[in-house]
Amino acid sequence: MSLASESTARQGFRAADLALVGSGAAFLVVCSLVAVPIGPSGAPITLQTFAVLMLGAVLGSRKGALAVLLYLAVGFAGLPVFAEGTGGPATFAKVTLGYLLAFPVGAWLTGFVVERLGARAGSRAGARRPALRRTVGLGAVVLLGSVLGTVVIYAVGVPVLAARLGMSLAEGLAINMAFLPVDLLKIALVTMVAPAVHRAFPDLLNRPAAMG
Amino acid sequence: MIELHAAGVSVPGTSGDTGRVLLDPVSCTLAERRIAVIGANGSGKSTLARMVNGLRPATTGRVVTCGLDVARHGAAVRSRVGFVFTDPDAQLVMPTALEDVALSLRRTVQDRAERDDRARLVLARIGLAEHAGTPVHALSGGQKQLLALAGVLATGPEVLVCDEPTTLLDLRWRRVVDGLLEEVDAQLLLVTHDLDAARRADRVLLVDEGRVVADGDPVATVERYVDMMALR
Amino acid sequence: MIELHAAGVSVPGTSGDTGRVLLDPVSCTLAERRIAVIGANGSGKSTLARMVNGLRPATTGRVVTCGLDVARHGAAVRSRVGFVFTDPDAQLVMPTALEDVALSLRRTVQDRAERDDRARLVLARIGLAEHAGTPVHALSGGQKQLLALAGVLATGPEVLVCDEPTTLLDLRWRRVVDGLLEEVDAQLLLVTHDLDAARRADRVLLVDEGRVVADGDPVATVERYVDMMALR
Amino acid sequence: MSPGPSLLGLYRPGSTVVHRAPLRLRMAVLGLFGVGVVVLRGPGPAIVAVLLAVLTAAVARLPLAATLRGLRPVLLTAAVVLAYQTWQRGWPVGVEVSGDLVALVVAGTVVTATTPTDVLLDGLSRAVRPLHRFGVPPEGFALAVALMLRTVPAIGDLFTEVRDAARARGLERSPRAQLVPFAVRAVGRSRAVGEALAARGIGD
Ligand SMILES: Nc1ncnc2c1ncn2[C@@H]1O[C@H](COP(=O)(O)OP(=O)(O)OP(=O)(O)O)[C@@H](O)[C@H]1O
Ligand SMILES: Nc1ncnc2c1ncn2[C@@H]1O[C@H](COP(=O)(O)OP(=O)(O)OP(=O)(O)O)[C@@H](O)[C@H]1O
Ligand SMILES: O=C(O)CCCC[C@@H]1SC[C@@H]2NC(=O)N[C@@H]21
Ligand SMILES: [Mg+2]
Ligand SMILES: [Mg+2]
Repeated sequence: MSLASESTARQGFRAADLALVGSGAAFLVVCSLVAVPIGPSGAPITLQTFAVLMLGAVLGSRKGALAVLLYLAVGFAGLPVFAEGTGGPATFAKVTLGYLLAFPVGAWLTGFVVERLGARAGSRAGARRPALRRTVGLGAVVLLGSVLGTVVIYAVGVPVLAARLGMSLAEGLAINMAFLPVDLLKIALVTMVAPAVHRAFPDLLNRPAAMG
Repeated sequence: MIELHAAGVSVPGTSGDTGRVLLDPVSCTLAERRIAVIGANGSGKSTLARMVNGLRPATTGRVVTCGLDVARHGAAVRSRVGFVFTDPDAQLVMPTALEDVALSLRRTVQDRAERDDRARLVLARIGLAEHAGTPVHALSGGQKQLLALAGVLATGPEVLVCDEPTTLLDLRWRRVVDGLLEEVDAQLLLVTHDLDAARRADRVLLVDEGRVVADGDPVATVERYVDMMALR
Repeated sequence: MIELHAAGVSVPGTSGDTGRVLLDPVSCTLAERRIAVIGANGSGKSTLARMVNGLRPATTGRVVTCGLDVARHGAAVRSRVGFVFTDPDAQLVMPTALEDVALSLRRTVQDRAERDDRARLVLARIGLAEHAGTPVHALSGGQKQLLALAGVLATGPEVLVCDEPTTLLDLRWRRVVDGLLEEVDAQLLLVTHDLDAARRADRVLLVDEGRVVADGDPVATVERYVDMMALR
Repeated sequence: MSPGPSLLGLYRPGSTVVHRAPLRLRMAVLGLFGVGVVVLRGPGPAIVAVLLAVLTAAVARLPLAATLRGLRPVLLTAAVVLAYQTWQRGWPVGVEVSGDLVALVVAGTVVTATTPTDVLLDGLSRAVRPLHRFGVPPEGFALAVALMLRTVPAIGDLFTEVRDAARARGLERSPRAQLVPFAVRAVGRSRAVGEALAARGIGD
């Protein structure tokens, strides 16, 4: 294929990336609307991490992180897209600031793991394997990626939470424990859904990097 | 003006299978004002239509639209070729009707206020003036398709490709959209299952199983299609 | 058998506005084998169809389908009523064609290998045998619609509600689907803009602005609809 | 799900001194205030900070009821933290921590409420323009924001549709039968949007 036609294709991808990133951010917004306050620590249970991990696992590291950054940008700019209808510069004062700032990193890491290990699980070793086995392989990779993504979100979120509440790290961790069951459930859902999406769109991650 | 020089599309085989030809190489020069493309489901009509503006790049041969090689000048071609999809929902990308039309005008009209005024005019022309500020999401299917068409026409395209633009609409909206397409001041390539609309074209291409199997006089080609389908 | 007892649907007003009636209460017993529902866009056809299996619960009155009160036994009703949506994308649940059909068979066929074989048969009957492993989104619009229908028929429903199931189909597949619907061993409630199909039904309901304005003889009711639309 | 007023932003129009101050100044003061609150320890500064923040809010004429409603979760948190810390570490710590929390949020709310969202977004748009060099298309940010706003209600619709379809097939409560098609369709829709953008010559 000629160079020229490749450049056409790449320009097509720019618009495609833009659409995926914009829609991804919208998905995260919708998932933020679902918030259940638990205890008054100021950090509710939300579907945000589900969205963040999904974006990484489905869109890959770069687009996944960009979608989350877009979400943060409109949130800090004043649209009430964060948990419990908050937004704007006031967000910098939220006790959950650490979680929020870690979201793009979590999406990136999840996507990175899926990209690096998923290609192998999904195609090379699995080329001759039945679809189901291939999915199981990719499922394991998505599981690993989303566990790591969650750990990163905790790693930043918990210390900031503790600091904001004037507590020790141990106390912060204790508060965070309340999220663990739900967050594990979210990881399980991502593990179930993301591989199916890749089966439906086998070229989602294999596409050459665009916009660059 | 659309020129196809042995242009075809195939998808490479993934692990295991050998790939597929979606559209056999076809050569022709489409210069008529209204051209219809008909054919069975899955025959390759949409593939052909998308090849014209490079949305689906030809994998063999060459496509020249408005005098430009699509493979080399994709962006320039797309700025001269309007494309209307079957489902208007995905095609409307801005939150409100006015913004969506204004987005199309961005290239040609620099000044923001003037752009909004022009967009308002366009909306008025298609009878959606009062919906300027309406969220796109709240419009009906027919209104969305009109708006999609308006957004495309606002750019003054030389060629307009429509992939079954009225399939999802009811009688009334179908008439409205058909009427608008009738008047349009651009070369029209219309993919359609509506055989009456096809008969009104100047030239009809019949696609079957990835091949252009007939090309020419509307009435005769449509008849051939009907006969062909009756035999299956 | 579908019984409507003064069943209607309205949406409550949000802060400010007063709400809307989407479907005025209607009473009738639909026992004919083939019933068509026609009417303009936004008239309330889909609302009526969805009420039958409780997807859109009646807000007044009662709906009894297959002898079961829909409000009380929604899940049981839905397992006996097949529903085909206009937009096949909405209804195709699994990533590939074969998996989607197999999902429908899960209730009736326990063994996995047998299920896959049966699903392959279903695909063959609608001409999609070679697309068993194709990602659903890569199928053409018409192919998707066929697949959606096949998935529903595979469950062996007692009542089949189809909300404009042939909009994306070409002549031949429209005939195939019409044939499938003709043969199907279930009561059929068909929402359609295809007036020929409506004329072939045993009974036609005409919906306009949220009201069932005519109900009875197919040819007469269709004619009334055509006259009504011509005046607008 | 409707786009609803909830996405209209938290801006409260007005023409007070605070509203008229340049955005940069407001942001700078907010930043300094934040640093001050964190650096100055003890209950005294915390109380002063709260008073300062509330005073600014009053000068900016923020509507009391609406503002309190928005602050309710934070105030609740502050109250619990006050109680917990007083019990664990004594009242000075309790007052300091909860006071800092409230002061920062109120100050932030003042800036949020006095700055129209589109001004902030325009500012951001300009700020990311130099990223052009790294392949982020000019105007890409503004477009992505618009696309996001357009997609929020569409996602709600998509979810309803998918849930209905799953229920119509008798899959009443299967998360798999609801989430998988939802995700697949969301990606499919994004692709269609991407194609439409390309066809309209946007992003080229
Ligand atoms: N990426 C792909 N991989 C494999 N097959 C594909 C791919 N994209 C399209 N096809 C197949 O190519 C054929 C032509 O598709 P196309 O969309 O052009 O049909 P169409 O004539 O527009 O049909 P319809 O009237 O149903 O819209 C179909 O059989 C479709 O399944
Ligand atoms: N949740 C809702 N709130 C308010 N209005 C609604 C809601 N759902 C549907 N409607 C309105 O109810 C009316 C009837 O809708 P319905 O989908 O039943 O029409 P239809 O006859 O099926 O139209 P079409 O031919 O376009 O499919 C429409 O005007 C629609 O806009
Ligand atoms: O204020 C925000 O918008 C962010 C809220 C963060 C909530 C965190 S994310 C990890 C953990 N899991 C949850 O369900 N909630 C918390
Ligand atoms: Mg097509
Ligand atoms: Mg309908």
